[in-house]
Amino acid sequence: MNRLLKNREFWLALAILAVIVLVTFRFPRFAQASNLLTIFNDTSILMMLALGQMVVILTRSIDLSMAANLALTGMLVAMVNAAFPWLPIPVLIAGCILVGGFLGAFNGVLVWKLGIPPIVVTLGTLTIFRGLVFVVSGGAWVNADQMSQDFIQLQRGAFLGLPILSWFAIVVAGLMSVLMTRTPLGRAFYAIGVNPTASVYTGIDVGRTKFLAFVLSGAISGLCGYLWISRYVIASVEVAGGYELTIVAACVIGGVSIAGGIGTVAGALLGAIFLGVVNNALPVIGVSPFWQMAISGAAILLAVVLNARGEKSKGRVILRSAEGVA
Amino acid sequence: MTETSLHRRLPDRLDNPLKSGLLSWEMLLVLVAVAIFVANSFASPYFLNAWSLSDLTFNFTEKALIALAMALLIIAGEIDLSVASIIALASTLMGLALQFGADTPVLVAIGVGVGIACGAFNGFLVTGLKLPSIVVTIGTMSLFRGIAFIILGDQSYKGYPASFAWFGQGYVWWVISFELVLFAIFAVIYWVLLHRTNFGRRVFAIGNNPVAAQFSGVRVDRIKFVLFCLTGLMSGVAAVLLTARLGSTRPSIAQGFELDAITMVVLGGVSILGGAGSILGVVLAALIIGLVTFGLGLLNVPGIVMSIFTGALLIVVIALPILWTMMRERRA
Amino acid sequence: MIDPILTLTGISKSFPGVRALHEVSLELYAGEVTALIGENGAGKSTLVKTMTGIYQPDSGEIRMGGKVVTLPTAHSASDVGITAIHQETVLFDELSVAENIYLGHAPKNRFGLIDWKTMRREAQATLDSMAAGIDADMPLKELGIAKKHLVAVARALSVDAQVVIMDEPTAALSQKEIEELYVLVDLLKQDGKAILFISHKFDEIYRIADRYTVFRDGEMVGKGFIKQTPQSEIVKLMVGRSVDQIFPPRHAMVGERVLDVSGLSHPTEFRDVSFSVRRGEILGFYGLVGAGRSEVMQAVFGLTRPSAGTMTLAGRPLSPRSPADAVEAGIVYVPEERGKQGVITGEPIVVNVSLPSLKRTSRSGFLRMAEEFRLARTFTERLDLRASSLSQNVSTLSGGNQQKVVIAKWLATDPKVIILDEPTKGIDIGSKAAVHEFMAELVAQGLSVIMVSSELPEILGMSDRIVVMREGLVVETLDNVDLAPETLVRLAAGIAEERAA
Amino acid sequence: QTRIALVVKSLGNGFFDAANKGAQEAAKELGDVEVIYTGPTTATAEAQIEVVNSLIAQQVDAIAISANDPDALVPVLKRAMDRGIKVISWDSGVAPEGRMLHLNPSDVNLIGETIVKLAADYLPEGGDVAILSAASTATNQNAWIEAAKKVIPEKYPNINLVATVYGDDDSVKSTEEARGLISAYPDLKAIIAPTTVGVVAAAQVVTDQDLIGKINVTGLALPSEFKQFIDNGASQAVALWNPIDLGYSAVYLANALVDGEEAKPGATFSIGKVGEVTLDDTNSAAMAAPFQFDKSNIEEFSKIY
Ligand SMILES: Nc1ncnc2c1ncn2[C@@H]1O[C@H](COP(=O)(O)OP(=O)(O)OP(=O)(O)O)[C@@H](O)[C@H]1O
Ligand SMILES: Nc1ncnc2c1ncn2[C@@H]1O[C@H](COP(=O)(O)OP(=O)(O)OP(=O)(O)O)[C@@H](O)[C@H]1O
Ligand SMILES: [Mg+2]
Ligand SMILES: [Mg+2]
Repeated sequence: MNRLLKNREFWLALAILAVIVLVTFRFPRFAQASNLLTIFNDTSILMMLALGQMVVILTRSIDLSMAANLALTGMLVAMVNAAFPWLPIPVLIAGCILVGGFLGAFNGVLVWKLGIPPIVVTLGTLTIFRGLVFVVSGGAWVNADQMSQDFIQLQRGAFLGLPILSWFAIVVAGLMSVLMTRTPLGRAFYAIGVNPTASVYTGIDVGRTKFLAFVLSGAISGLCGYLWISRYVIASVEVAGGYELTIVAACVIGGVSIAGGIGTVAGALLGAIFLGVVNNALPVIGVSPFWQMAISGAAILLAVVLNARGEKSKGRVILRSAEGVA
Repeated sequence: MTETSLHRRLPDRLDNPLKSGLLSWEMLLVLVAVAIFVANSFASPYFLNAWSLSDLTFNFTEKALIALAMALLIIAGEIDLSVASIIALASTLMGLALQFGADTPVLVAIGVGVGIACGAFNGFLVTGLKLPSIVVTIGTMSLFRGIAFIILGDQSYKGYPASFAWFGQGYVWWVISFELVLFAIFAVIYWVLLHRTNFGRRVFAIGNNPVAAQFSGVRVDRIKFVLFCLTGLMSGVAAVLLTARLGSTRPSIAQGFELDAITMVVLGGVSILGGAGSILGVVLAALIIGLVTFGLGLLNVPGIVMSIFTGALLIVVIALPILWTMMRERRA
Repeated sequence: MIDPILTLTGISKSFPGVRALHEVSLELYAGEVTALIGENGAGKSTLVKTMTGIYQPDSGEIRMGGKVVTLPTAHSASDVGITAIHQETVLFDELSVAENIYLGHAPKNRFGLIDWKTMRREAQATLDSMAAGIDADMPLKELGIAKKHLVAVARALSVDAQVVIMDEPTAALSQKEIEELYVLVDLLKQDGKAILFISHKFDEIYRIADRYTVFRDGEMVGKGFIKQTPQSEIVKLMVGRSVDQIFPPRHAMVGERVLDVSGLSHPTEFRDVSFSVRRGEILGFYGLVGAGRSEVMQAVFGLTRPSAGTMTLAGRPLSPRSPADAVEAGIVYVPEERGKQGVITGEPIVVNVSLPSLKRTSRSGFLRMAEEFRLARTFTERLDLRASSLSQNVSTLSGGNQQKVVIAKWLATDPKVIILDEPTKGIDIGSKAAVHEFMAELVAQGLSVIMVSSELPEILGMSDRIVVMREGLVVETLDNVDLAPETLVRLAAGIAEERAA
Repeated sequence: QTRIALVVKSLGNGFFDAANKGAQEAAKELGDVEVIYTGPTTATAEAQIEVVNSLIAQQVDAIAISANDPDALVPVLKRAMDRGIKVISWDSGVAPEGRMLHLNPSDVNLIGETIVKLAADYLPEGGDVAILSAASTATNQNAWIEAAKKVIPEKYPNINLVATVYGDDDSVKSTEEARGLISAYPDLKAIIAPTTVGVVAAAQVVTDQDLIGKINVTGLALPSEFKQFIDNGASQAVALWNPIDLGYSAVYLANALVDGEEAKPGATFSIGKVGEVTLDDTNSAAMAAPFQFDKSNIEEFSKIY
């Protein structure tokens, strides 16, 4: 019980529940399973992106280029689909993951081999990737009528009552949680965030692990590139503009510490869902859409303050009587 | 110590400051700027024209004003992503005051005052509650602009008095705009502040090693707080200029300015890890970005293509010295 | 004679500006404990790191069971069967105890995934076998320093290794825990493991070691069987000169009380700490590493806010809210971690020295470089700083010279009380003497000095009075007249108390 | 040679690409006219100002702009006029002091009425409708919505306008807003989206949520982008003017000003194949009524624009 109360994810889940209950008072239809599933589906892409970002942040880095990576792979896959509509979608998805992973590897190499701070690297590649969207497309949009039906419909199909898009999120979340809790690589992401020096002593290659984190976030961005384009059925330079900070915000709300080493798959998912619920709940209870931005800003600040309270290191423990209660 | 010990005299410095100045980062930026200037003159017949050059400055002065204060903040090891949102809020509140009949001095006071208040809010969250600045300002970035949206919704404020519009559109002399003059003045002020005062010295110390700075009796939190206020102040000034230049206020004003300002700072040679950088570098970087954008604009190349160039410049410029030392070490 | 399991030959390792190891050799034998002995900075830990894949030697050869091995990473070392308890705690606060023990070599299930259940069970078994009294499920950050050290020991034991290296494993342990560690070492010996044991405590070495190897200034200067060698001989090998360190004579007149501290407490670090310092006095603070001396000093310096207690400086109440307040009041602190807390690396000497005195060197807030250079020169030359110019970057100075920069910085502020935390840690013998001489000069000028030190000779040689701390509490305050070193050691380690109980 | 800059809200938008087609056609007809097709990549006023600044420096002869903000561009366009550049706005206008004349794609009131009519025609019993607009700052959309609100009580009293939301001409935001409308107003019968980006997003949402037949999406849409939603029944009918003609006319008008014709209330300009327009007392002119697309003709027009 005590453990539970200390658990960030628990409190976040409670906060989300509170929002849902409050909204349901005003508007009973909100809590209907179908509506909640819709919110889940709407938030799927953000959830996956937040998971990718979480891994990077865990390693004391940040990836500001995720949205631009998404836009670039999205534009590429849309153009490929428009040009070769007969290419099977699984091939396209694999291509997206590869291209996204490659773009992430570019970030990762600069961080690993040259030791450039991740924020500078990804600030640079953010503008480069976005510029490339314009260059490869010549500035033209790819519209719904240019995309094949398979391309658009895949994520809209249902399986066991859930849209395929939701399944993508569920599978990615499942794989990520296995990766993060059950594999040496996943634990290495945590270890280098908690204590990079000690990680060297346990045989972890810090640079290489960071590199892999960027590859992972890139690959997820690439996958989301396809999902985003086929969801909103338009590929343009502006796709997901400014979304990089929303992704970081989801992580922050989900209790991922920007200083590295702290954060869980469940937390990142809940952070994304929180943003999804807030964005979805406001129009429903008749709050003017103009309030959305301020409310999510306040939510971020609140989350940061609360998480910091939980994280505050109490220093070293020297007095024996103080041991264990810190 | 004892009378017997013979002291060697320690010289102030060994190398000639002039020589190291010539090999500096700023010198490199000057060369880049000159090269772009020359290239532009050849590429477009319209470039070498007093009015063209004057118009050019409007494209970057507001961002560069923010970059000046942001440079100090980043040197001290913090960052502020909310600057563009501060502009939106300050502009909105100026517009609101205008509806109640405020005149130009009041409008300016409100713009600048709101800027400082927003900066102080950021500063309090970072230094008072010990929160990381990057996440704090991601939050206030939504909050400040969000408040502007709540106030203004889908409306806009316009009808600013002509005396106010002068700040963003007026010329002090011939082609020299007020914005440019103001930027020059602030650049000098910030140069003095950073490179010639105790305050600036402490900012560098904090950025280099915040722990050791605190252990040396530097009031780290107080200085960081002041830096956030200064960044807010400059955002407020930028809000006045931009509002005056646009002659109207929308909550979506100045979207994306924060990353442009940070890019200028980093390109100007300020270390994102803190502790190093110069105002001259930031001014030159602003100029370079302005020149490149405008030069490509004259050729009707879309601005986004130029962003590839800036992004690459950002990485290359930081990677080069690292590669250089790596190669030297390998040879050794 | 049996062959050694592990042989090192001709190992050299240099860091920029420091030759840490030069052509050293070492042999470890199965079922035997070899003690590695040497002064601070002799290169012991560096050798450990080259044996565990953390540093790559510049030259030399490592043989394991006769075969030459290369150890590019920490993994490869544990793969060939070498494991170590490192001197610094290299653990992960945010992770659980079990994971700290198994990170990097966690048990896996048949799908190749980490098997948490087995991991927890085995971690708990290891901890219980050491009678550590630690729950493997706890987050590490909730443990105190002694227990953390036990986790580090458990981590080393969790690797199935032929060679176990222990780099000052007892430094932070209480006597009871130390006894348990001895039992463990015996068990390992019986298992046929080769053990390398590094310690500065001779009683310990004579108790458990079979062989010894002595390092001095990065070179192997002697080895043999411990039972056949008297302590004095080993010490002579260690320091390369006669044992008695020369401390400067003291001419200071001890005067009135300058700083009074009473009942100072902190929720987790220390409780009810009281002491006072007089004019012209050196007050020594002795204790084992982790006794909380630094924390007390940092509270006096305004870095942390105590939860209770009062302080008075020269009769006036003192409650600094920040180091800046303390400096203004006349208390300065030379921290233990020079690189992190003392000097601002990346800035030149002059900037470091003038930083707390900017108010005096500037005119209405504007810098005057000439004044800064004058100030810096005055004080650095007094300390006989070795540097090429005042614009030299402090990061390029040696440890001892960095220490001088820190002290110069503070002397320039004209303080009343100067606190020195481990002032000679990691400093070569020559500089050490200089620092000691300088301390004597400071008190002669009427300053009060508080010196935190873990080195017995230093404490005994320099202090007028000595405060002994253990586990966040003051155990005793003694006048330094005819004190036996054993008394201090017992007090610090809590042996006397346990006997009485 | 006369150089006329056709400045659009953002590059890449199919509507503006079509307008450019018309503009180039006009340039060819007029001879000795060069059309510079340009615009920012983000649809913001600040970015558009930078574009206008560089056009001023290039000393183009005329600027024809579809503005992202009616007020924010005024100062810079004034400066352009001070430097002797002829400035007209088209599609999305700027305030009168920032341009010499404005070319409305159609009469504002007519558009307002048309978008309501498109919904009402398929709602004989009446019901709840909502509007999904572009950015809250978009001049033309705001004017149309005003006009629509005026016409509802007069001519369509049983239509109940429940909400107006803004999708910022961003497909994500538009999608989210459309979803919000659907869940907030369970009895919603129609979504009116007077923007080519919003209408596609809304139709996609209706398709995705299996609401075809329950909610009718209508508004202003580019036939080529929208054809599939007429085909699948998410929409019964949409309307739009001809963007090609719009670009064509803008170039003709700009050229006329460069040739010395004066823009004043009552002045008449002839625009090649399109015919002629007359300025009203705010110096605005309107082109033809919006053209309606439904199952019967969408196939044919989707091949043109
Ligand atoms: N990473 C490093 N970079 C530079 N110098 C180093 C580094 N590590 C150790 N040294 C230097 O190498 C020398 C040997 O240090 P080492 O830590 O091996 O000593 P030690 O014998 O373990 O001392 P102690 O008893 O204090 O633990 C010292 O002079 C130290 O300053
Ligand atoms: N709980 C802990 N976890 C990890 N490391 C610790 C802990 N407590 C102490 N240490 C380490 O032990 C060393 C000494 O601790 P501390 O400064 O508290 O003790 P002290 O009594 O002041 O000893 P000294 O100043 O002689 O080293 C420090 O380097 C610190 O990093
Ligand atoms: Mg050591
Ligand atoms: Mg200490």
